[in-house]
Amino acid sequence: MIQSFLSYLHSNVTPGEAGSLPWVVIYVLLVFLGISVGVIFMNWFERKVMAHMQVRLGPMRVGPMGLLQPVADAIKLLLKEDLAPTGADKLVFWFAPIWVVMTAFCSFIVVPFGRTHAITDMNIGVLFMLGVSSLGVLGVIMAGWASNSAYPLLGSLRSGAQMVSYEIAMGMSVISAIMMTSMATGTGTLSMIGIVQAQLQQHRWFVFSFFPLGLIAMGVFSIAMVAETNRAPFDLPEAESELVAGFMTEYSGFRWSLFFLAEYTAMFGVSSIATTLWLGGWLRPFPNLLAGPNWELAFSLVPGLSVIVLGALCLFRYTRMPRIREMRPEAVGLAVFGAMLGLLGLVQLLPGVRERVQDIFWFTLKVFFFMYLYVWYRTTFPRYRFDQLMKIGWKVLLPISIGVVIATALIAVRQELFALVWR
Amino acid sequence: MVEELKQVHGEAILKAESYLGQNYLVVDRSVCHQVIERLRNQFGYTSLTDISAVHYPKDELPFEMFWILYSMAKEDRVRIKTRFAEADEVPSITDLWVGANWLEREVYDMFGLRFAGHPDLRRILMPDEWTGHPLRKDYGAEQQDQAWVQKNLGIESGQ
Amino acid sequence: MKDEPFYEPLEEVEPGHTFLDSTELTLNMGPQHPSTHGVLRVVLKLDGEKVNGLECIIGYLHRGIEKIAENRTWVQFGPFVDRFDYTAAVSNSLGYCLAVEKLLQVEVPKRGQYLRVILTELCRLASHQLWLGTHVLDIGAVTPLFYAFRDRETILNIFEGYCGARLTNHAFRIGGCRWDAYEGFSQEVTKVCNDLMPKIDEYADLITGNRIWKQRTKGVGRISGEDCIAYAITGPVLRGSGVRWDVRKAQPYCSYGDFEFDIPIGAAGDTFDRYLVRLEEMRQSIRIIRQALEGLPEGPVIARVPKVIKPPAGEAYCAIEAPKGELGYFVVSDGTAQPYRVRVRPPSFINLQALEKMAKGGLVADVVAIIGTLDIVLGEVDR
Amino acid sequence: MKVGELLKKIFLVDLFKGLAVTFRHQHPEHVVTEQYPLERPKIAPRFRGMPRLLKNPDGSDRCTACGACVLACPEDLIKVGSVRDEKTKKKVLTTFDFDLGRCLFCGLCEEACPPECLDFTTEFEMGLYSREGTVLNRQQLEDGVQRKEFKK
Repeated sequence: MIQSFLSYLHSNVTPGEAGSLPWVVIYVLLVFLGISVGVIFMNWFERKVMAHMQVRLGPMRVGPMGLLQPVADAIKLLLKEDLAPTGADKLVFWFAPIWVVMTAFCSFIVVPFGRTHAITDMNIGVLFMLGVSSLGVLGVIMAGWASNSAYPLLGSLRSGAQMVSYEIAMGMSVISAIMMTSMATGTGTLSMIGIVQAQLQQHRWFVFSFFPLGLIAMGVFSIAMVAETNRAPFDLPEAESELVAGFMTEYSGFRWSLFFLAEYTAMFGVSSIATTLWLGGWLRPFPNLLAGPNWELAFSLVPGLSVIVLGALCLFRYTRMPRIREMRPEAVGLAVFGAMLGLLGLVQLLPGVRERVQDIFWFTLKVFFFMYLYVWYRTTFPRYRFDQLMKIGWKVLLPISIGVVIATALIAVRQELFALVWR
Repeated sequence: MVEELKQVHGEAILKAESYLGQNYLVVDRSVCHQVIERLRNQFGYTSLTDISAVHYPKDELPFEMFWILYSMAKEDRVRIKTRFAEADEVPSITDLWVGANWLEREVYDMFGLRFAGHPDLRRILMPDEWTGHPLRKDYGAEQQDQAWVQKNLGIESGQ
Repeated sequence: MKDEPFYEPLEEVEPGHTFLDSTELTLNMGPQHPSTHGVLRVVLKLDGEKVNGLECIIGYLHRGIEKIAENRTWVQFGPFVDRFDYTAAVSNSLGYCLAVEKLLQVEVPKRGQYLRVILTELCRLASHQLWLGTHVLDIGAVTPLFYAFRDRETILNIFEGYCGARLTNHAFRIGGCRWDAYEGFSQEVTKVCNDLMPKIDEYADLITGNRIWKQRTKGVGRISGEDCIAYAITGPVLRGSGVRWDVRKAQPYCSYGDFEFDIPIGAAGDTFDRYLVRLEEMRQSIRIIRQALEGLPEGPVIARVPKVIKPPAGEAYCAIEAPKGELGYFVVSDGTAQPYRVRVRPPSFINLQALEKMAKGGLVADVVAIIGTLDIVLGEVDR
Repeated sequence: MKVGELLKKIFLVDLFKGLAVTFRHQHPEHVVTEQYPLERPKIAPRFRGMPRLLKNPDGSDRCTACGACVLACPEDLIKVGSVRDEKTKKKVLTTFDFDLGRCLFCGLCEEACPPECLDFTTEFEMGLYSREGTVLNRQQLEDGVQRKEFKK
């Protein structure tokens, strides 16, 4: 039992493939925890970035640099009264947020954080992810319907129409990426891990293949995914200036926070699809060009070192803080936080750990690039109107993505085509 | 202009004067709508500025309505005033300016003057069931519809 | 407080009955709603997202200020007028003072007039910035609000320095200005004007060119010039529809005739045009302020008025161009120290009437955009 | 449509322009937040804040209990109590109540005060937990408020 448990450590596959149930459970818990921490961090990150773009400071008071603000908010939300409207369908009302969270987390079953860091590797991974993440709309519609109120209903109707329409453009752009996987080997794959490995074999990320086709496909996907997750400028289902809070209007306290969790998890989910498909997933920069043991070592040190630098920054800020009584908890908190980061960084420099961690580091970095885009869009753009949103989905993104699919296919089979023509 | 109006309406134009450089016409209630219409259509006073009333409780006809019209071509304002008793109905000018709608509703709300031919004469600022018309001189500054407040707000008094 | 709840008992809701039984959805927007700019309540009749009809229900902020006027002296009513349009308190104050000065037949000294012009134009800038921020926020862009408020703050600082309050200033007194400019006033105003010009271009960079903004505003809430006049609309909304009319030009008050400025007009009369008109008005305001600062004469700022103001019996109407439109005061005096009647012509109140016409047939999102573009302040609508 | 405009539209130039503006503003030097109460705003000397009754430098009452402020106040919230001194035949101030809860901070009372004794200070922190405390008596008005200092 223990033998088989430990033997997984030496294997080179995901726990799902290895069939090791205890490790699957551990991975599930780790992913759940990691995503939850990620959501909390993302909350802080979004508020901070938005604040600075809006010439404000953002959260500053709870914890060092306001880092604990989301935690404080979460506690507040848990303690808040849980209200349900009088005419609500109680069962559905209760179930809707759980459903949304469930589907959002389910999609992470196949997300590869590294070569071995996925719960399992499915041969239909991308399909599974798209399918599961689109189930979330069901929860939104349930929430809107069960609230028995006008704003949530309108919000959920919008959400239903919007998510269904953008799914198609999304799927089309995914197809073009999948076609690219068959370039070198001749056989395509839908497995998330397979897609990243295909990028490794072809010596380029799919964004850059068939330039600019890959870029366009990623552009279409990255627009559609914003709409898919109901974020600005496509945040019509929860447009606060029109529908108050859309489908979440009647929710409060813990259930509201579940929606919040689900929204950010879904954002992570679609961003990981985009990262995997076009930005080379867990691959470090230039895995083929800068190969060799020295480069290998240098790149594997980056995650640990960057965490240490972060910790050092915190300690530096601590030394710059004024020594007064009111600021002491904050200062001590910052120092402890910095020390913890430094320790974490040191741990990541250990030989056994650093090879395993670096995949996750690169993956997370790429995902946060998309997260930053999300925040950036949100601060900059006004909101689309419903009919315009539909127009963009059906009349702009869909034709472009279909065009990209056709163009990719034509280029992929160009030799055969030429042969056909010249014969 | 005044001569022309006097020719048409005769005695109904009671006064046509200017005070502090501002022209005003005092007309009889019976002709105020015609006068306003004539000013609008013949003399170019195409814009409506304001409608309101003043309450003189001691006078025989206690309510004085006034309309302020403006001519963009002449860059000139004119005020038409007329006196009413409470029971009298004022002709509505919503057929000339759609925008008179709310202004007349406000006069109805504040003074209780009824407008003949107004499409939708309801209270506008005060609650629909409120009793009393606040801008009348006999309505106290701290007076309120106690029954309404108790019924709808669930408090003893709004003060 | 009574023990039982004052709302309808719950049993009256039939079990299984929902509002969905009807084909038309009645949506109650407000009085508590993020984008009705206060306590406006709009009842929308919706067919899906389409607005089939709507009705404004106002009066939630009714404080009876016109009634209060009849129970105060002329001087004491001064601070109350700030509470009409609290985003442009200086303009309100100016209108009231001009009306009473007309009754008193008092001429304000030139320096006082110029100071008034500077402050009212600053107030127009502040009001337009508030409008810009909230209007853009209604349409979904969060950031311009903060930029607009950051710049508005500098103007409020000038108000604070000049008259000691930031929002409800009570800046002017009957007869002129209470205070002369403080030390460093003209430098600060010049600095604000110089800083503001590039900021307005920055708003334009962020918003004007943006395709989403254009799609959301072009052709939305269209109203023709004739309709505007029929609805008695004034101010930037009227000018957005192509009618070149501004009280400052038509009937110059407070020595506005001394300054050179243009009246921007729109062509299509839609939300986008009104946006451009207001942006241009901000530039013109800066132009006026610069001229007024240059030509600021020396001398007293307040005319000699008696301590207890008793205007001779009579009545006068005085209108100014407030940021929202024509703000008029009709004052009736019976010769005592108390006003007999003070009637305000509130531009927001009258402009709001057109909401029904402009929003009918549009979508829910357009209603929000149109409420924003009408630039209403509920303090003025409800009084 | 001109080619240039079309290209601009295809390459989303307008959107990138907006993105550039928000990106630029991220620099910390643009931050305008004022970290109250660690940082206190600059208050103009003319600011109309907490009212105060000034005394003469020698500690005697400057207020002559004339009641000009009572007459000037639009909200009628000032109550002045006085007794007539037997010897000098002058009014002497006994009580002075100022209801902050209804105050408009219009400054009319300050302007009306003949001995310039009523003064609006630059103190703006007047928040209270109950309505009872809004009525200031003479002692409070003469003492002014003691401010709690915070440092950054």
